[in-house]
Amino acid sequence: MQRTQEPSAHWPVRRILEAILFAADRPLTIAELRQCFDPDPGSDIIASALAELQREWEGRALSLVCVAEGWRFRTVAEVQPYLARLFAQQNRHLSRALLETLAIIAYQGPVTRGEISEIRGVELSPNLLRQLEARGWIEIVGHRDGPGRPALWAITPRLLSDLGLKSRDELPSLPEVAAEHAAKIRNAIDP
Amino acid sequence: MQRTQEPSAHWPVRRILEAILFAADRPLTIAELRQCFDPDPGSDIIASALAELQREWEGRALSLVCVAEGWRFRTVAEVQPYLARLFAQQNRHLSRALLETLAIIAYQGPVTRGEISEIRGVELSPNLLRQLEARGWIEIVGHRDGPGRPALWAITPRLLSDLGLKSRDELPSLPEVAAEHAAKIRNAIDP
Amino acid sequence: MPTSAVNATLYETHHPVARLYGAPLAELPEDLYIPPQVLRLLLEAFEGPFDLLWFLIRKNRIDLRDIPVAKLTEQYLEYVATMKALDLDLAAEYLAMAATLIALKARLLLPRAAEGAAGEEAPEEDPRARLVAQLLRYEQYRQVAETLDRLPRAGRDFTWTHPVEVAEPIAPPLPVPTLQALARAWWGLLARQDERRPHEVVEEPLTVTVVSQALVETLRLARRPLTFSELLPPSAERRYLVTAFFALLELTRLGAVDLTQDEPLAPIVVALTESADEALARLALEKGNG
Repeated sequence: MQRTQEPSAHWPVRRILEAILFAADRPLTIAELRQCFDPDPGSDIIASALAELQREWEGRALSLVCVAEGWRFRTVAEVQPYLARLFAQQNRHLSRALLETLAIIAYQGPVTRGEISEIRGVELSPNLLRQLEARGWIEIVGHRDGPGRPALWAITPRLLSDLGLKSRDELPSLPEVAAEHAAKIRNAIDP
Repeated sequence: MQRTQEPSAHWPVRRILEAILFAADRPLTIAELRQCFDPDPGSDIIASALAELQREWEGRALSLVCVAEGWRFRTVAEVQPYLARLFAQQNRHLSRALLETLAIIAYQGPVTRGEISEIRGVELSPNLLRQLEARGWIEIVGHRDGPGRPALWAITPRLLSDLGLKSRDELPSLPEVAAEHAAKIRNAIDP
Repeated sequence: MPTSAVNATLYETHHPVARLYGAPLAELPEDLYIPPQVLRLLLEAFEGPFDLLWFLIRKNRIDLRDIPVAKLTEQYLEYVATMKALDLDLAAEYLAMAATLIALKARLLLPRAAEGAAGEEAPEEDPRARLVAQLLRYEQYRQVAETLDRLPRAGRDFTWTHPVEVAEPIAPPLPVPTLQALARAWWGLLARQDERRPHEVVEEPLTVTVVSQALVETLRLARRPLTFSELLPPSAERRYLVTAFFALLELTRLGAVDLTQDEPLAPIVVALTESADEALARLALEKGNG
């Protein structure tokens, strides 16, 4: 970290909070936001900066809201039609990251996000789990004991029914994959 | 989608673009942004609204940038220490093996694993290519004819975006080592 | 005494070979005792023979003209000996480079007249030219890799904003994957685990028994003998190939398949025998069911 310069001098606290909230992958509490600063400015400064920021964003297409888990930005209802058209454009196919994550949860679940990252060898974006959750394919079924008590993810009956399966036991095991491999070779041989 | 009211009346285009860009999970091109509107406002309107938005955000802790994959908001460098205090940042340091491999793929690609090994003088671990692939920085773009039909690797627009670049042309140029050192090495190994 | 030779020369350079507690090791005082673990760290930091050679060339940069190939070779061999003494997992490439350097050195001991007498020798035969070209090309990428590392990078120097919450959730229109695609993703992950460090992931599905069944099935569906490479496509995952290779040996041993080769180096042809099913049943009994 070569850049040690603290921008507090250049920016009011709310500008930094704004950047932190947009960069974060989850809502943040005042306690968490305090942790970002050194020295700790205290709750009052953070709370009043959040209130100013909230006023600043009033009447725009995004608003700063305080939900049970903390503070986050959210789009306002009126931009919904634009976003629906945005989401309709993407995800024509499942990305490899999505497919692998789903496969890990299906075959190895319940698993934590950390375990999925470890199996895939890369840090898993929480957004990816959110997408699968929003699709109704995975859910939190408990928490692993230990530091942070990470959530345990498992597949839902909805995924099984979307795949046309009655139970997890019907997930294909290797011989079927091998059979598919066999079919590919057969196709290559007799065109 | 019960709300059909289009907010264009309430908000200038740049306000809606701002919400779309903050809600998207990837950079968006002007073409993708156009498709969020109905009727299509055309490229010029979008491009000039983006330029206004970019100016509006200037000097703040977030900035709107246009990189290889499209338009996206990012934090400015000075915010990084604040984020580092709250979020564990993994893999911030890239190994030399990884960087050298990436450099060879960027400047020499598409290349095979064997060709990378030859340039580096050591056998390249397939796991290293998978790490780069898992980050979305490289991809297989074809296969070299010949025994085993080895995969050809190339860099992705995602890599360029993550380096803040718009295109391959913006990559730093390959240094001219030859002229400077050829004679020296020749002398070193041939008295 | 290769170790002390390394100690004495290592810190003359400003090229930081490794970092200890964030400080470049090359800047440590010369007389500092180097614990073997640190030396190990240092030597492990070389990215291969080219990197080590460049280190030596750069280290002796005061007057490159004074360094004969003999000296470079000796220093290189000292480092390689130290790596061996420290029981480092020495890549074969280091030894190959040692052999190349020794060959170069030996060549220099031969009378030069021989070269002159031949008049115009084919210049492409010169191994020195090849080594120089390889070293230069490697150095180019080593340097540009450093430059790339200095570019501001997402995740280290800045952060992309994370998608904000959408007022009313819009279910992303993710298409339902096929069962095969899902199973193949899992299979690929298992194969990948194998190449990485040991992991607790259960890997039992890919056994010789299971793969033997798949091979027999493939041959049966093909309705004709297949060549080795048709049966084991080189593009398949390495773990599968290795298992399939053993499976093929087992199948041959049990008489389920016949392997034939018309002449040396011709494709090996794999044909199913009549007793394939019987052999498979025996294999399942012997190995237990996969």
